[in-house]
Formats: sequence, C-alpha cells, structure tokens
Amino acid sequence: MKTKKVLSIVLSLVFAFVLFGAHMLFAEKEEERPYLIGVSIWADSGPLSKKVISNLRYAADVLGAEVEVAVDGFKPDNQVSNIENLIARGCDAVMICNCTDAVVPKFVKLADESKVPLALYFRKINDPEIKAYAESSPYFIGNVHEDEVAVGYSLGKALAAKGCKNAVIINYNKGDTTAENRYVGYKKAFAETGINLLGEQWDILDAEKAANTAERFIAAFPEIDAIAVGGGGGGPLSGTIRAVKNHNKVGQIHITASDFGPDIENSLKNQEVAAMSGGHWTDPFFTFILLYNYVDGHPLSDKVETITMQPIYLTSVSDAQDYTKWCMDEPPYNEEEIKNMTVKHNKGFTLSDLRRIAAAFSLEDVMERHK
Amino acid sequence: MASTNGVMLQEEDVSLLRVDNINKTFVTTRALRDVKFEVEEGEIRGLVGENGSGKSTLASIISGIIYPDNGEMLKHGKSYEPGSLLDANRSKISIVVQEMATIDGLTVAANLFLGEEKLFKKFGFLNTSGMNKSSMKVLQRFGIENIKPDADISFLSFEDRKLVEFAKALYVEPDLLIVDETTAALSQHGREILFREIERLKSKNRSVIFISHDLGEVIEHCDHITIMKDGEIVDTVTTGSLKERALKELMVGRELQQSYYREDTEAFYSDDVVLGVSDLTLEGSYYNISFELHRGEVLGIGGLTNCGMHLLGKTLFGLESASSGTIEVVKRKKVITNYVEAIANGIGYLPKNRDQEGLMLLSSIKDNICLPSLSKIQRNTFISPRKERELAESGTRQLNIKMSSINQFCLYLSGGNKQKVTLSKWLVRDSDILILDCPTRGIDVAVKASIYSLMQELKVKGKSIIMISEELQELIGVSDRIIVLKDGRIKRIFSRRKDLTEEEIIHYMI
Amino acid sequence: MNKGLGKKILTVLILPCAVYAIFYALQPKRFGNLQTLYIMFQQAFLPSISAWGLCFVMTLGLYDLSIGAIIILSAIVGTNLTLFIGTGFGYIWLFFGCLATAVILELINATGYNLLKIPSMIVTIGLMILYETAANFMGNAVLPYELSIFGRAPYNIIVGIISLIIAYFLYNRTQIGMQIKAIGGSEIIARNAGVNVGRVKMYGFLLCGVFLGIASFLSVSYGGLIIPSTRMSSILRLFPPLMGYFIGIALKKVCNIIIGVFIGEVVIIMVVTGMVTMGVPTTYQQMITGLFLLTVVGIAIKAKKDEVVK
Amino acid sequence: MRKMRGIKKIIPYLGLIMIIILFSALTQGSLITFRNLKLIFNQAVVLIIACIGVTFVMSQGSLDLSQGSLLGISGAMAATFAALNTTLSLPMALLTGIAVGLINGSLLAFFKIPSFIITLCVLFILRGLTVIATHSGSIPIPFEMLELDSYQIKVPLLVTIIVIACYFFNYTKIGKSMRAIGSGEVSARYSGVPVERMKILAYLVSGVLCGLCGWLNVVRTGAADSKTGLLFELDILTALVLGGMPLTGGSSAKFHSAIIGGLMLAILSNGMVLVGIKAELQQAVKGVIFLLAVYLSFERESVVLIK
Repeated sequence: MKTKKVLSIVLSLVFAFVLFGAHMLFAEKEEERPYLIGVSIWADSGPLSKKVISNLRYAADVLGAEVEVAVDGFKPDNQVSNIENLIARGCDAVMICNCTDAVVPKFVKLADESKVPLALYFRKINDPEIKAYAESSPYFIGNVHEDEVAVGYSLGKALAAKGCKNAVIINYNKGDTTAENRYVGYKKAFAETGINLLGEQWDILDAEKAANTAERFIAAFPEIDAIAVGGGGGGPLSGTIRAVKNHNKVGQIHITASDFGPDIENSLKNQEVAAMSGGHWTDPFFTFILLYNYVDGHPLSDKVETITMQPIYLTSVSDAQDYTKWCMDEPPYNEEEIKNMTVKHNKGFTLSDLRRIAAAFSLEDVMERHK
Repeated sequence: MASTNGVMLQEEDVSLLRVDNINKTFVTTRALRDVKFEVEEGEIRGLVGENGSGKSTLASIISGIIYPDNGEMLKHGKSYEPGSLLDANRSKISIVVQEMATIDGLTVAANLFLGEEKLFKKFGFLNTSGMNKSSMKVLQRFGIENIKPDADISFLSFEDRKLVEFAKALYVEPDLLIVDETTAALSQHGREILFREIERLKSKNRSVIFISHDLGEVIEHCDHITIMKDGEIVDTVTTGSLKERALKELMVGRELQQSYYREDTEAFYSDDVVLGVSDLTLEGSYYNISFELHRGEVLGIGGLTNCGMHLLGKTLFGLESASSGTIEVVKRKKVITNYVEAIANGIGYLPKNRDQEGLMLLSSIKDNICLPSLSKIQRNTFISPRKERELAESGTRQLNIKMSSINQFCLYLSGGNKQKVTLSKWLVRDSDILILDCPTRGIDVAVKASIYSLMQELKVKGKSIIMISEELQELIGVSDRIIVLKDGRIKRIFSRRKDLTEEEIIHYMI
Repeated sequence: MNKGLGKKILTVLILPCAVYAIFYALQPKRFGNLQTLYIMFQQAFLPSISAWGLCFVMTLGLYDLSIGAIIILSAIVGTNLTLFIGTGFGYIWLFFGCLATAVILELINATGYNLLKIPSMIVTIGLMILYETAANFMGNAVLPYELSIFGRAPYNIIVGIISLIIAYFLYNRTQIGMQIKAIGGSEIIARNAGVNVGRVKMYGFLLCGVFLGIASFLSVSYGGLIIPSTRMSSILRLFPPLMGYFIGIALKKVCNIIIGVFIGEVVIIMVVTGMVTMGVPTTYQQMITGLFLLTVVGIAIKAKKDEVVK
Repeated sequence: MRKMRGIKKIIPYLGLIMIIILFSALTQGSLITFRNLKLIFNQAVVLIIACIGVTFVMSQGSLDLSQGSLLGISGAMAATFAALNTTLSLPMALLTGIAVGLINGSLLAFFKIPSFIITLCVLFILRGLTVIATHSGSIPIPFEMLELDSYQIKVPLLVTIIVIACYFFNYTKIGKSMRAIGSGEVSARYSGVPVERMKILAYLVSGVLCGLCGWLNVVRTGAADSKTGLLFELDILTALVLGGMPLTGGSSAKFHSAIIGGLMLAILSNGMVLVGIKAELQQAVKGVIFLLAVYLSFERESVVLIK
C-alpha cells in the first residue's frame, strides 16, 4: 500500500514534468529546413497509391523538399485528424484526396485557422455551395482533377465501337466522386449509343470480389457482351478479366477499365480489354507543384485554381509497351522538367504554363519529351 | 465396536498401493496432512469422511489428476508418480470422479476413448466404426445395453453418462479402481451394475477404493473402511459387525456430538406466519406443495436428491416460476414472482452449488458480501466505499471468516470460508427469511457446527429458516418441523421430538 | 438408422432449398438457369475453405481475427516466390509457398498465444497488424494467367472437394480432431483425461493454417491479383468465412459442422447472387445478409435455460 | 504475487507516460505543446466517449462490435435532420443510439444469442442502413454547425460524461451489478442482480454514447459519409484492451481503461506523424506496442482459462 502511494506520487510528478517542463528542455532553435508538404492518402498499399507516393517523393527529392504521408482510409474522421496532425507536424502545405465534397469546408476551416495552404488532388468540388465556401478562403489553393465524366464517356464509346449491346458496370465505392463521375460518363455514352445497362454493382475493391460479381453477371445475363470496370486500382479489372477468361468469353465480352491492371500488355494483346484509362497518378504531382510554388513564396495565382488533366488511354499493345517504358520505368517528368515548373528555378513560369503542361499530359507527350 | 488400529499387515507382503506422507495445500487450505494409506490386493476399501475431509483430494492424487506437494506413492513396491490420468491408467489405476467427466459434443465412443484415440489409428485416421464397435463391446460387457456408442453424449441422462464414465474406468482393466461418490447419481439398475463389477474385480484379486456418503452401502460392500477427517486419516477399521452409527461417530468425532446440533428437543416458534405457500406446482418436478413458515421457525425439507426439493427452493426465491400456486410474504401481503422481489421482501437464498451459483469467485469478498445489500447502503444512488467496507467487515467479523483482507478474491478461500461468505451476504442484508439449500455441503466439521449455532441464533432473533438438506441427521438435529418429499409430493410433516429417528423418516422418503 | 439419416438430409437441405425457391420465384429466368447454380456452387468453396480452417480454431473456443491478413500475406509470398524462382514446377512452388507461409504465420499465432498467455482475440489483432505491414512491404501478388489453372472450373472444384474431404476427416476422424472437440467441450475435463492442451491448441492453429494456405492459393489463382490491405481492413476478409461458420454451428444438430459450413456458404452466396440478379443495390446486400444471418442463428441457437450467454 | 498485481494495475498508466515521454523526446517536445495537446484531445474525445460506453458492456464480459456502423448511422441521422433544423440533429443521433442499444441488448438478454454474433450482424445491417441514409455518398451539414466543434463545448461535455459515467460505474448499484455479471452471471442473479435489465442497460448506455459520438463526429468533419466509422469498433476494442480492460469483464474491469486507452491511441497516431515515422511502418509500431502493453498488463490470475 505504501509503495503504491509513493509510486503514484512519483508518477504524477513525472507526468507533471513531462506536461509542462519537458518541452523547454527539448526546445530547439528554429533552423533552416526543407519545405515539408503533407499528403493524406487513402491507403499506402495498392498500385495506384504506391505510385502516387513514390512519384511525389521523387518530385520532392528533386526540389529539395520533403513529403510526409499519412493514411486516412477514405474515412472523414481520419482525414480531419490527418490534416490536423500534418499541420501539427509543421507541414508547410497540405494536400488531400478528399473522400467527399462535404468534408472540404472542415479542411478549409483547419487550413484557415492554422494558416497553412491546402489543395486537393484527384478531385473537383461538385457542390456549388461548398465550392463557394472553399473559394472564399485565402488558404485554399486549388485542386487538380481529371475529367472523369469524359473518361467514362470515351470508354463507353469504345465499347460501342466494338459493337456491344448489353453492358454491366462494376464500380468501386458508391458515393465516391470519381466513381460517380465515371458512372455518369458511361451512362451518357450508353444512352447515346443505345447500349442497355443490365446491372451495376458497387463497392468492389478487390480482384476476388470482382471475379465473383462478374461470374454472377455472366451466369444470370447470358446476353451480356460488355463489362465496364469503374476503377478500384487494378484489382477489380484483374478479377473481371479472370472471370471472363475462365468462362471462355474472351472476344465475346469486352471490358473497359479505368486504373490499369497489372498485366496491361497481355490483356490488350489477347483482346481481353477493349480500352483502358489510367496513368493519372501524375495528378497529385501537379497539386504538389502548385503547393510548392506557393510555399516557396511565388504563388502561381492569387485565386483558387482548378487544373484539369487527361488520363492516358491505352488501346493497343504498343501503347502498353510504350506506357511501361516511358511512364512506369522512368518518371514522366524528369529532373529538369520538374525544376522548370517552379518559379524558383524558372523565373517566367506561370499558371497557364502549368495548365498547358497538365492538359498536354498523354502518352505521346511523354514520349515526345523523352525520346 | 469393531475398530482395530490399522489392518493387520504381513510385513513381507508388498501392498498394491502405498501412499506415504502425502501433503497437499490449496493456496490457503491444507487439504491433506501426512496421509499414510495402503491398499492390499483383492480388497474393497471404503473411504468415508465428512465433506471436505480430503477424500476426493486423495483420490485425485492417486489417479494423477493433481499432484501432491510432497510425499511418495508406491505401487507394487515400485515408485509411482502419475503425471496425468492417462499415466495412472497405464499403471492400471483408474477413477470414476464425483463431477461430470464426459464432454458434450463428443460421441459416447469418443468420450470412452478420450486420450486413447491412437488405439484406433489407421493410416493416421481414426477408425470410428472400429471405435464404435469396441465401445459397444465394452458397454455390453458391463451390461449396459441401452446406450448407442455413436450418439452424442449430451443427449444422455446423467446416470447414463456416469455409466459411460464407469465403463471407461473399467475398460483399462485396472488393478485399482477408485469410485468417488458416484452411487448417488445412479438408479437401482446402475447400482447393480456397479457392485457386480466391483465384486468381479475383487474376484480377480484386484482392488477398489469406494468413496461414498451412504454409509450403509459402504459397510455392506467394503472389507475395510478408512475414515478421514480434516485432511488426516483418523482410523482404518474392518467392517465385520460394524454399525453405521459407530462409523458416524468416528467420522464426526465424539467430542462434537453433544454440542453439534441444538439442544432443545421440542419444536418452538411463534404463531405468526411469515411465508405462506399454497398449492405450488412445477410440472415434472413437484406438485401441490402447501405449507406455512412461522417466525423463528427452522423448517426442514428432506428427501432424495431428485425429489424436487432443490427446485422448490429456487421457486421460493423466485428463480423458477411455478406452473401454478402462490408464494406470499404474509407480513407485506406480497406475492413473490421473481428473485428481485424476493430479495426486496427479505428473502435470502443460499444455493446448493456454491462455486457456480453462490459466489463470484473472481471477485473480492467485499463485493460478494455487499452485492445483495447495495440498495440498502446506497444514498441517492451513491454507494460510499466506506459504508461498503464497513458492511463487509461487519459480515466477516460476525462469521469469523479467515482471510487476508476483504479485498481478497473468493477463489482462494477454503470451502468453509466460502460458505461463510455466501451466508454472510444475506446476514448483512438482515433477511427475515433464509432459504438454505444444503448449507453444510462440502465444509468441515468446525464450520458446520458454527453454521448450526448461527442458525440457532437467527431463530432466537425471530428469523425464519427453510433448510433443504439431503442429510437426515442434520434435518433431525436442527429443524422444528421436517417436510418429507417424495417424487415431488409432500409425504409427511414431522414435528421436532426427542425420539425422532432416521429410519422413521427414510420410510417416507423411499 | 437409414430413416433417421434420410430425415436428417431433408432437414439439412431445407435451408438452401427454401432460399433457392424464394429467389427462383422472384426471378425464374435469371436465377433458374443451371449455370447460375454451378457458379454458386463453385464460389462457395473459397470462403468455405477458410471457414473450415476457422472451425479448428473456433471449436477450441479461440478466435483468429488475423486470417484475412494471413491469406493476403501467404498469397503474396507464394506468388512472388514462384515468380522469383521462375519457370518449371510453378504450381508446386505456388502451392507450397502459400501453404508454408500460412502454416508458419499460424505457428506464430499459436506461439504468441501460448507464450504471451493473453486471449487469442487480442494476440491475433496485434499480429494481424504486423502481417498487414509485412504484406504491404512486399507489394502486390500478380499471378500470370498461365499459372492460374486452379482459378477455374473444374480444377477449383477439385481442390475444393479435396479440401472438404481432408477437413471432414481431420475434424471427425483423427485423434487431433477428437481432442480439439474435447477441449472445446471442456478444457478442464480434457486436461484431466490426459490431453496435452497446449499442444492441441497449437495443432488447431496449424491446421487452420493449412486451410488458409489452400484458400490463399485458390484466391490468388481466382482473382489473379491480391493487393495488401492495411489499417486492419484485412479483417473484412474474415467475415464471409465467419458467417459460414456461424451457420455451420446453427446446423450442428442436424449435420456435421464441416458440411454445415459449406451449406452455410452456399446459402449466403445464394442470397447475394439472388440479389445481384434482381438488381438489388450492393448496399442492401450487406444489410440483408446481416439480417438473414441473425435470423438463422437466432432461430437455431437455443440456449439452455440457465446457460450463460455472453 | 499480490505485489505483481499491484504493479500490473498501474501498467496502463505507466505505458501512457512512457509513450508521452518517448514521443516528447523524439519530437523535441512538440508533442506536448499546448496546441498539440489540444489537438490530441480533439482527436481522442470521440474515441474516449465511445470507449466509456463500451466499458459498461465489456464489464459484463460481452462485446459490442456494432459501434463502427452505429457511429455512421447516427451521424447520418444527425446530418439528415440538421438539414431540416439544426436543433434536431443531436436528439436524432441520440435516439438512433438508444434504438440500436435496445435492439442489441434485448437480443442478448431475451434471445440469448452470443453478443459477438449479434453485434457483428448489427454491424452489417447498420452499415447498409448508413449507406442508404447517406444516399450512397455523404450529407454535408450546415456550415454554421462547424462552429459547434469547439473546445468550449467538448471539454465540459467530456468532463461531464467522465464524471457521471465514472460515478455510475464505481459508486452505484448499476456499475457494481454490471461487474458482478462479468464475475459470475449466475451468482450475480442469485444475489438479486436483475441480469436481463442490466444487459439491456449496458447496451443502451453504449448506444447513447455512441450516438453522441456520431453527432460529435459529424460536427467535427462537417459531413456524414457512408464510410464514417468503418472499423471504428476495432479502434475501440484496441483502445480498451490497451487501457487494461479484460475481455472477460468482471471485477478487474476498470473505468480508467477507456480514458487511458483512448489517449494512448490518439497520442500514438499523432506522435508517429509528428516524429515522421513512415506511414507504412506506423501500423506495425502500433501493433507491437499493443501486444507488449497487453502482455505486461494482463491479469492472468483473474482468469481461469485464457481463451
């Protein structure tokens, strides 16, 4: 009993010391340090997120900055915590792929409170009210996104070009802005070209579930001749291809997909996939450039800017080979190009230059620059 | 009296089993002290003693279920140190334990050969049909016909499960079989099988240790009887012309005999009725039970284990709901329908199965004692720790519970002290009516005596007690009136008188 | 005897038949064709195999929440091992790579449980996080189509049926199976009867590992790609086998649990497939599956009067 | 042995302090700046409140896995009704919690289905309902409600909840009865504990507090999303176990587990980001600390069989 009392007193003293005294002891002088950009991402596993992280780390390396990654699992509460933590870590700017429009006001509020610039990647804000709220903030820099409706639309058209009549859609998270936009694009294309949408399934994120679902569709709808995979980082595409192959329906059922699967070359060679879009992992890179310039004291614009870029479409084997060679094995923008995108190294760089570069991004563009 | 000090031994003969100076302590209780014990070949040895006298501990040590703290055992003169029940079986010693030792969810055959499955291994797999056949054979050999070896054992009656355990113990062809208080669970048919097999073992020059509370049975079947008390061996006697009463005196210890039970010989209680029970029926258990409990009365309820009296006890406390009939607390004009009401109206209940039902073993003594009284010591929902402590301390002081502190876990208390804690929670609540189901089960003589005197004290204070008991002597010794149940019906009500004998009561029980 | 058996078979089949009949009535054209049935049959094997593994652990009264992480990690190790070693005996490397990894991981689980002496639920949550991290560092498992013959019929059915037979015999006809059931029934009685409880528990985990190995092998063959999950989300892979296991428990009185688990998985897949063919949105599926399971288990599990249910 | 128990009781405290010291040192003190402490508080508050609710359930030896989805659905209800009238949002969230708690509790008490199964099924059902309620997306709340996410509200709220819950858990019949059920349900019943009522009450408390958490969460993030609270139940379980809560419940269930565990998890998450541990490694660090903490603090003598 006595030891316990003594111990608890000692402990509470230690606790008090830690709470109030310790940081004076540890406190250090502010020193020159590289810019730190905080990135909140949905996951640290999976091809898409891995590529995003590695590409950002490469760019940061080139520019002598640092990237701090935090994982949020696409959950609003985690995203808010991540932004708070990243700001507390001392990040000079924060970028996030928001899980939904509705959380943006809170992010903006946090950015305002701590005077840290914030930008979005992969996203545009659909809700006009929220958009207006965000744009009223001086610390919301902007966002970069692909035209996802166009992605869905052009892939849908590609299916029609193959002569498909009856399609189903396998998509990832219901409610996810990107997934919904692609879905809208597909529906638009289907309506225009007279393709029947027989069924749709959402929330499919891994290969096994996709294969299960595709099999069910194939069994229940014998007339099916097209499967559109809305995304999900390659897993669902792989599973869907397997299911079609296992039922010997290659050539009869055409697949389109966003987010490249693991074996793009073969899938295109064997005509398992009609067309696919991907390579949009460069998108966060542009967000990063926006933020870097801002942090460096040379903001590209004093307004909120939205940059639109195009994903890479692959339709043939040679496309796939080129993509692997020029985009995967090497960074799509080399050191010099990256440096030239900063005002620090390239005095005359403007927002319209960045817009132009982003809009021009395509397989041909990368090959042209690097050949 | 036919007591001789020890069995005559021929020095040159090596006995079948020899237990030397065994000690065993369970955390705080000393279960066995320097026990010396020998069993000869071809002998049926009775082992008797009060509950908690150490019989089962000794049996468990011999059969390898628990290990002694020190001392040694010799079998046929060779050192014998069983590491498990299986080890003991290999040394040809087997046991039928008091508790259930078959496992739900396994078939009869699987239970029979649990731990011995490799006998039926064929290419790594078990030959279940072979296993079923062998078990069929085993069961049939012991005259058990009605049990199917491939049936799930959870569908069997308690008696049949005991018979399976018995067959399991015999199957190893033991030199020494230990039967630990099994007969109570068996019907006439089962008992016949049991004793036939015991005789058969004896005829093959094998031995049996027979542990039972039914002294008549012990005297009838055993050659010698060893009496244990408080973890020590008191004496070993040859049966011969031994009388049950003499044996009992040995067990209890004569000096206690006088002050053991209450001394007055007449029923004495007030005329006020505190609890009225009318026409209580629980289908399949008891029928049309009516009686009245008076202030300051000790009402005994006796009968065979399955006569319905234990369930009746639970019903009186509101734990079971009767099919028809009422229980009324007369003073408050309140009909009891559930246990919360029962407690609120001053009824307390001491269950038979103390460790499962009476105590929270992994809680402190304080928590256990205070639990029913919380509504009494709370003030505007607040329960002050000081009041709790005071209450628990008054309870432990009143019953003189041996413990290190009131924060000690009940798990580490001895049986008697556990029982005191269980009683104490109703005493500190100041309950008017106490229902005690087998209050002296599994506790030693000293605690037993103190519980009897406590009951007397309570009676004088005007509390009323219903005591359900399987021990007739206890019923006769303590009760003002005794209700005898048979097959769930009241057969007779005896009033306290000097010359009431067990025989008289037994007549109505069976 | 035979009559009783026939009755039992009938009772067992009531549940799947009833579910089938409901969906057939609602969607005769889509749901009724043979191919749908065949596919449902095929798809039931994958979760069943994990569920059979789970049986060995859960019968012991233990939990293993890490099985999702184990499946993912074994598939990744197995696949990358195969690709690293290269051509020749690809299937053998793949199969044994998956199997060995799963068994080793379950060995870690068992050792963790036996050594740390803390509840299995806690140990496996902790280890799950570590396995997830390990899997994430190794990257994805991408299995070439040439090596995924076991992802399609009839090969996956063959593996499934072999697993079923192995599971059935291991669970019912071996010493270890008996002892696992005995410990599940009453650990204390089993210990008194000479069963080495620590070792049997370890074997339980290891057997679970064997089935998880097979499951990961089939899983990667089927989908072709396995992406690691992090932040405990691998637990989502636990739920389908767990649900099958619960239905298996619920059917325990009428049929062997190994068969019951398979029937459970078939029924769950039937419910989901039925809803897919009817065009029920995915969101309702989770809900209906949950309700369905609750109803089945609620009806089937009848606790005894004084039984303590926690 | 008794000494060991004494030490084991304070291991959760020790662990908390160790973690604070460790991360303070690693971050050169920036962990314990006032601003960051406020942040940690803000992140921990929802977890702590939810843990407090589950403490009541776990003290009886039952589990509540439905919390994650309950957080989602109560948030969705709050956001939906906030669009009509902001004052409606909190009552609706609480009502949702009450309803779910009642269902969980009654299924356990009257149908005697193991709580693991019930709450797992309810988890699925509620997740589905959440997705439907959020129209498969998210519902924003009026901007002015973001102002409710302030320390002026949260600090008094948390303190009040802790004081009230601690009072009920430690000093009233209710708390004592619940722990008695965990120690031995039959014995507790035979001592007059209304077991069924207590079981329902525990789930009710857990439900209400989780409903409150759902509201707080919506106010904090500004939106109710279909993914809100996904796997939150595991966070709660981890936090409670980290804080020294035994899975078997009973007399060794301690109220402080909820607070210590919740704080520990929040500090770990925050601290690892501050230190700059690679995102991929953060989970592994958490896992090792979790196992270590439970290994050291687990009271083996208060459990007969470790399952």
